[in-house]
Amino acid sequence: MTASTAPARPESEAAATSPWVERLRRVGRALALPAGSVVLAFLIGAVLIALAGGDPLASYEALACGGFGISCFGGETPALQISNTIEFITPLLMAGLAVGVAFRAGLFNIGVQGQLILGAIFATIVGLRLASLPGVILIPLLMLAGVVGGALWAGIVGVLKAFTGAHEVVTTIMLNYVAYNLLNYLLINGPMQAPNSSQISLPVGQNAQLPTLIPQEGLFFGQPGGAYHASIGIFIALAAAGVYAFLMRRTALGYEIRAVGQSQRAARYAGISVRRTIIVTMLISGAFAGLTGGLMIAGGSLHYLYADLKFDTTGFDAIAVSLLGQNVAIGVVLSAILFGALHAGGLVMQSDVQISSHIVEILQAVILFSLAANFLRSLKLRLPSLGREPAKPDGMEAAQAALQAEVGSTAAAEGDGRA
Amino acid sequence: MSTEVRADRPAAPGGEAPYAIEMRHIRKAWPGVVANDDVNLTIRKGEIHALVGENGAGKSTLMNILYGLLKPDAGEILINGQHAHISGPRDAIVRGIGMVHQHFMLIPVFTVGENIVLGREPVENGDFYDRSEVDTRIRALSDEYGLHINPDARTGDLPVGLQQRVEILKVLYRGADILILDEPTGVLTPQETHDLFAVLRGLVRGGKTIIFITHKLKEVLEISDQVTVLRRGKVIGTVRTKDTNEEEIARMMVGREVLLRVDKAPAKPGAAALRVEHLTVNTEQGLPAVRDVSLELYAGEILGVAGVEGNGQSELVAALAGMLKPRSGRIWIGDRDVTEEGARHTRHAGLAHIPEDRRGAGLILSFSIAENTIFGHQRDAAFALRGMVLRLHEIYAWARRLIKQFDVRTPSEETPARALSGGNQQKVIVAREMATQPKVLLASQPTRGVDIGAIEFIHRRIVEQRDAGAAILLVSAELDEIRSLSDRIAVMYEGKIASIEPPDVPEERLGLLMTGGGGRQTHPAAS
Amino acid sequence: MAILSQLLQVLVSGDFWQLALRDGALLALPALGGVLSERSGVTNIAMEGMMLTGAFFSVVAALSFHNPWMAVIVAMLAGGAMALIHAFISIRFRADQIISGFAINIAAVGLTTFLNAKLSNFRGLQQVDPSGRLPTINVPLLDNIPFLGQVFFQQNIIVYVSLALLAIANLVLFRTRLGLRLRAVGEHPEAADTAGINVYRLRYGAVIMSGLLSGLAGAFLAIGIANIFNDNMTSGRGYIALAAMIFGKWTPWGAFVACMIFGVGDALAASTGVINVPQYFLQMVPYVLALVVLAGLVGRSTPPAADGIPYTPGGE
Amino acid sequence: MSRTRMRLVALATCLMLLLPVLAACGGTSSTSGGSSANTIKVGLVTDTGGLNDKGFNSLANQGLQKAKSELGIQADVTQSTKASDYVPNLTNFASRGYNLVIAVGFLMASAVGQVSQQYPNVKFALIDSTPADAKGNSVTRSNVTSLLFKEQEAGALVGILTGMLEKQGKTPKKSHIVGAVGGQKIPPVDHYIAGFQWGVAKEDPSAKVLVAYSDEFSDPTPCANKTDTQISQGADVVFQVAGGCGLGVLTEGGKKGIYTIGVDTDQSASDQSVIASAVKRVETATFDAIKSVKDGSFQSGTVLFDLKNDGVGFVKGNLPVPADIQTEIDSVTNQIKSGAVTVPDTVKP
Repeated sequence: MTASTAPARPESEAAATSPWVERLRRVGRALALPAGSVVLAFLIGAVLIALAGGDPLASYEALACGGFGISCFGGETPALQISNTIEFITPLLMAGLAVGVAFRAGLFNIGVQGQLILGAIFATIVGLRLASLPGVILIPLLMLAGVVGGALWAGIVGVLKAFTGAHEVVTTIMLNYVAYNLLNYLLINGPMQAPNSSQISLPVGQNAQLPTLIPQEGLFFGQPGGAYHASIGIFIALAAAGVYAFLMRRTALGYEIRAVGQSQRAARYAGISVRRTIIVTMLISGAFAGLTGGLMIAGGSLHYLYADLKFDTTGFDAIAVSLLGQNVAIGVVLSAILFGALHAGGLVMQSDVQISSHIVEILQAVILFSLAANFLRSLKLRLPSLGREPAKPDGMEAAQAALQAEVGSTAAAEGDGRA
Repeated sequence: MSTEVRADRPAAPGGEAPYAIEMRHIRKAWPGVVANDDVNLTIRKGEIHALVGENGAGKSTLMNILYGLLKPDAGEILINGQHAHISGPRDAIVRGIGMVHQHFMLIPVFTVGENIVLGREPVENGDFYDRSEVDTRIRALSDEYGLHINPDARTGDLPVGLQQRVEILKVLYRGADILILDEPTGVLTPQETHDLFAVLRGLVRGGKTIIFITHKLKEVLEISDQVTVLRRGKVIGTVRTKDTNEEEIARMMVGREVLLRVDKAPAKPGAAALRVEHLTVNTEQGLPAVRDVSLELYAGEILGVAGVEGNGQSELVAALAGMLKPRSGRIWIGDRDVTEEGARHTRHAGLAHIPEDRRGAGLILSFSIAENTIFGHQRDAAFALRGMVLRLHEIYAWARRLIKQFDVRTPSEETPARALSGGNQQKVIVAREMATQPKVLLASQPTRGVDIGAIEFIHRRIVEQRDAGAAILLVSAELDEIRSLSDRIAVMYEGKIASIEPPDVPEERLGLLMTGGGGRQTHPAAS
Repeated sequence: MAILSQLLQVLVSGDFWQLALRDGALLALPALGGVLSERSGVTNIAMEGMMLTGAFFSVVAALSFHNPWMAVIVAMLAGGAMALIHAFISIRFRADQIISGFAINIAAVGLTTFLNAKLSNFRGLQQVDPSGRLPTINVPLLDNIPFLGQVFFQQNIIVYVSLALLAIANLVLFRTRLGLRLRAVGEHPEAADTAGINVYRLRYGAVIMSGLLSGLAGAFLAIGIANIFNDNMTSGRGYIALAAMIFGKWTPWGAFVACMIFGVGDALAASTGVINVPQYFLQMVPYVLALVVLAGLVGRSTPPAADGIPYTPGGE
Repeated sequence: MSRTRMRLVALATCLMLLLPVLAACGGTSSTSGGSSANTIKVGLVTDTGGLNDKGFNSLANQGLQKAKSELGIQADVTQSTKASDYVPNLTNFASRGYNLVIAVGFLMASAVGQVSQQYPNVKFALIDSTPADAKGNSVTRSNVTSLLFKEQEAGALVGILTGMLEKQGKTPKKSHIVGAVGGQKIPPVDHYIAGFQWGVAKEDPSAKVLVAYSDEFSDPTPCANKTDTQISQGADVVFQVAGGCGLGVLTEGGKKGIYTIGVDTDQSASDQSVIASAVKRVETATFDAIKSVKDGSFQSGTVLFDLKNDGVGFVKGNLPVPADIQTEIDSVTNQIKSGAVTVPDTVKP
């Protein structure tokens, strides 16, 4: 409507800038808000800690120590803290990508936890059954099994969505509960329960475990090598992020996924099969989730399947990771690092300064609020360049785009900035 | 009942104030754009005042300010000579202002009655919606103004003309004295337009004041008493309709001489490029839309499809483009039967398609222009290795070429399509669809909502394509566009082709054909 | 066959349906909250967090006031406060409502766990004594009807409240002026705005209602059923309610039907000792059933047209 | 405009990177470790139940806090929020030279097995289990003490009470049907239930014991629901063995007018229906373990807590125990203490 009064952006601005500057600026624009949100959240968190009777500076020192291995004054070994953080980042990153790929197609996958469990089950089965195979064969097989398990579980969602229109939020939540019960069945007096135990399976053998970054024998940074659990799983996850970026930016499939996420009608116009794309997207999302499960079994510190996996929050934290990272590979990597570090740091914070690690959850929430609400926009009056870019995940613009089409606004970008 | 509605409005100051509305020094700016720049507008009581200007001239912004939807940065508004602070539509309604929006403010899933009374609902027993009272009131209102409608019909099921009637009733129901109509005729047939004008004249006789926003100059001359022209957010001037003519208003709007006719040589039709036999298509909801249509489209000609919106044109185009599966019948492009091929392969067979819904289908607004220039071709070998990995270098080069050739005004090929004006967005689509040198081009509402400069440009390109040997199917709600571009005109009515006419067919005959051959178009809900 | 007769035996027992109805009614409250919020155009996935907050504060209040009604009010206010944050961020700041809702859920876990430890010195809040518990009401005479009496007339007071609220909400939503306006705001906020309806006020109201209802559900869970607060005790019920809302196509009764499927599921899970099926397969039944029903019978659920889209006056 | 934005981005990025570094710079003067070198440092790692679990995590913490005030040790706690936190949390304390690291819960068996091997100089106490090796088999480590409880003995005593009441027709419904609701199916839970079954059967062989597991320790509703079902099957005494979840058993039982039995600690204040509690003195065990480190008497291997050393026991609730029943309980207690009878620790189907 009114926005149709806004003509195209003046060309002078464009003519002067080279594509590199433009690209850099875009990266900067994308990063400025999340970074600002984090800073803001820490300020609010400091107030909370002070109110709870803690010392914010000491708390944040402990948090930074646990998270990044810096400012460690409690006798912690920085390298060990970094190793722990890497261990936490790995599944968060992997699962964050799973959520992200679905968001890109306009699908809200709340079912990563269930898909991850299926992946872990499949991976454990392969790890135990084929234990005699050498690592170079077994580990890829185990990961593949995880991928298959996760993709299978998410594929059900995709097929139901594509052919019956069943809403993915409902189906993923339902399948989560089915997965929890399947896990219980297998591990509690079930076929996968370890003979002399309960609630857990046998661990997968050495051959099925991912090589760790630091050798398991000997002393490193004053600590036994076995204490460092960070494995090459982080490289698998980072490689997955690379694949994700490549898929989204450089492939026709990624192009089609993004198109479907923005407008199904437009996708049909372009000859894209919406059904097929939804199914394929869910398969990819589930594959990432299943790989997360595989990484949790082959990497990490526990190499067995455990029933408490149903209370594990990785699949849900991943939603926050993906949202914070705005479903872009680099964003998901950065926010997984942040969330992994916050989690690891929270544990140290509690042990060092006795500030409940649950303050970390409040910090995470404030970061998300601040990002979503774009509080920094209020600074816009003073700093006109800040906060113009809508801080909105790619996949969720579809509805807005549709609305804008309806009301005939042509200058939505300006509109968002104005709003 | 209308007395009750009027009761809570401040009493009009009597006859001494000659102006219904005075807007003084209105300014409204967005970052980087001044939509209204020191605008003064004066509307006399009881007149029909036309507000004209190109898309983006600031007409809608001005009227949204008057209606309280937008806050001006500066300026003041007087209504009936009194200063009015309008901070929302509620204030505007209380002061007797009503607005019929270009994009209807109707809720498709609500009944006609619910839409009309929304915001002023009669209630019983506390807060319960009183349906029988609603029916009574609407009947009374319909009788008073001769606007008949069934209050219990589902609004989304009505044809556009009737939806507009609902909008007008909505405004009248609120007891408006000053009616703003934003581009009301864009979606109407000549007959419906004619009827609308009769209604408007009746309203003015009954003491109402009307502001009429349009870009159709003929209508301005036909209906208005005064004309105010806006250009780039500024008032260019206000003239009495009697003292002006089409050319002058056009010049004021655009700021230069405008060619109102399209120059083209006579068509040299070749072989049939598109053949359709006994095509029957349902809407996505499964309702019959196209019924047993057969036609041949020849290389080197433009076949215009005229018709009231909702008579199957959209579905015909969608079926031809492979977006909708026909229920029966066959479609050939050249010798190739593409009936079952789907959009992707139909495109490969040589078909290009400028869709009617630019933002909803033709573009992905968040995608860059470069990405949009391969939309639909994303798996073509030229842009994707083995149809999988995008060749970004080629895509960017391609985009830069199209931007240059089609004069798309954009900072760079990486700019998101969202940031472009409507005209430039449309140019991106036109560029993409024409650049493949299609055998068949479906152009659906190719100039809707774009400025005059872009319209001229797009018309010229369509004729160029024809002269280069493409077969063009042009669907448009603008009869002028159809008549000036087409070599033949097909009229669609209720899913069938009622007739195929020469381009110089009288407008009256077209109108007649569009409404079923003679009688007024009637809809069950209208009785 | 033995299994079938065991199942039959369970299905004809009043206890089973009493339990199913209780848990169904519990879920119906946040689901109804979600319906109201989304009908007004604000996506709400925060019922889990609002419910958890309500549960926590109901116990805190019940322990200090020894009065369930005070506790219910406090719980509703707490849920409402969380909802207000969601509303403020979604409406005033036009935030992405999924992010905001998700943040509410995370914040609720952190906040309640943190405060629980703080207030109880790491022992967990105490149990609520009977003076602070929500009573079960046996409706005189009617509770003696065989079977039906037990199912419908020997329930916690909140069950009756929940069913009444469902009926009222249905009436308000589809029969009253307020409901018409609420739906208008969720379908086409501009149309509502241009008709002089205050879009923001209705949206705030609806979102806050979802908080009040979820808070009430939290109170029901904490001081009506469990009589205690445990960390994270809602254990995903808010998400189940979300699923029920979508399943029920954003209508109160539709959502209730879905809630009853899950209520029956809870009752089935409780009957694991009676029916000779591996416990965990029995517990899968409601979820598989919901999947099948959703895919086979319900099909596509289309949200209100403007659900999740922040409204800016003037069409931007 | 663009330049302003660039500068801002740069500024924000620098701030982000600098914050921790600044924090580090600000505090380099402080020395690592505690000020007094000879203070005993004890770290406690909870399982995912957390400190508010009203069960063994909470009890262990109480023992730790008692040790802090009475023995003057440094006491630090970390809560695990996921199972994957166990090893990092244990390592965190072990790597910093804590004298004793306490792990709470059966599910941490393999985590303790792993970390204790890497840190042979750090002492570990594992509650409810023995450490497990990489293959999941139970192992002994020279630096680990396993604090195990003979829950079945406490379960047996509440079982005796229940059986006697049933036999004498003093239960609310005189139904000869009783129930037990477990949390997860893990050994410590099953020990209680096995003892309970044994006790009931000993006194009232005709009585039936219904057993159900909720698979939940925090949400009380499933436990309340299971109780409901058991009541509808005729149970008039229900034994909760499900921690925080099981509190739902007690209130549900109270609501339905049956008797209930508490677990781990005296839960008679939780509800009027609680007629007794089978207790397991995790706080004492924790305290003792800390004390043994403090006074140098720490011994690896397994420490068993049973009736004899008052590590488990029977606590009366809100029902006055008739003299004859009390006599029977006392006599069975003595028999168990003397080893004359052995209570089974596996649940009969």
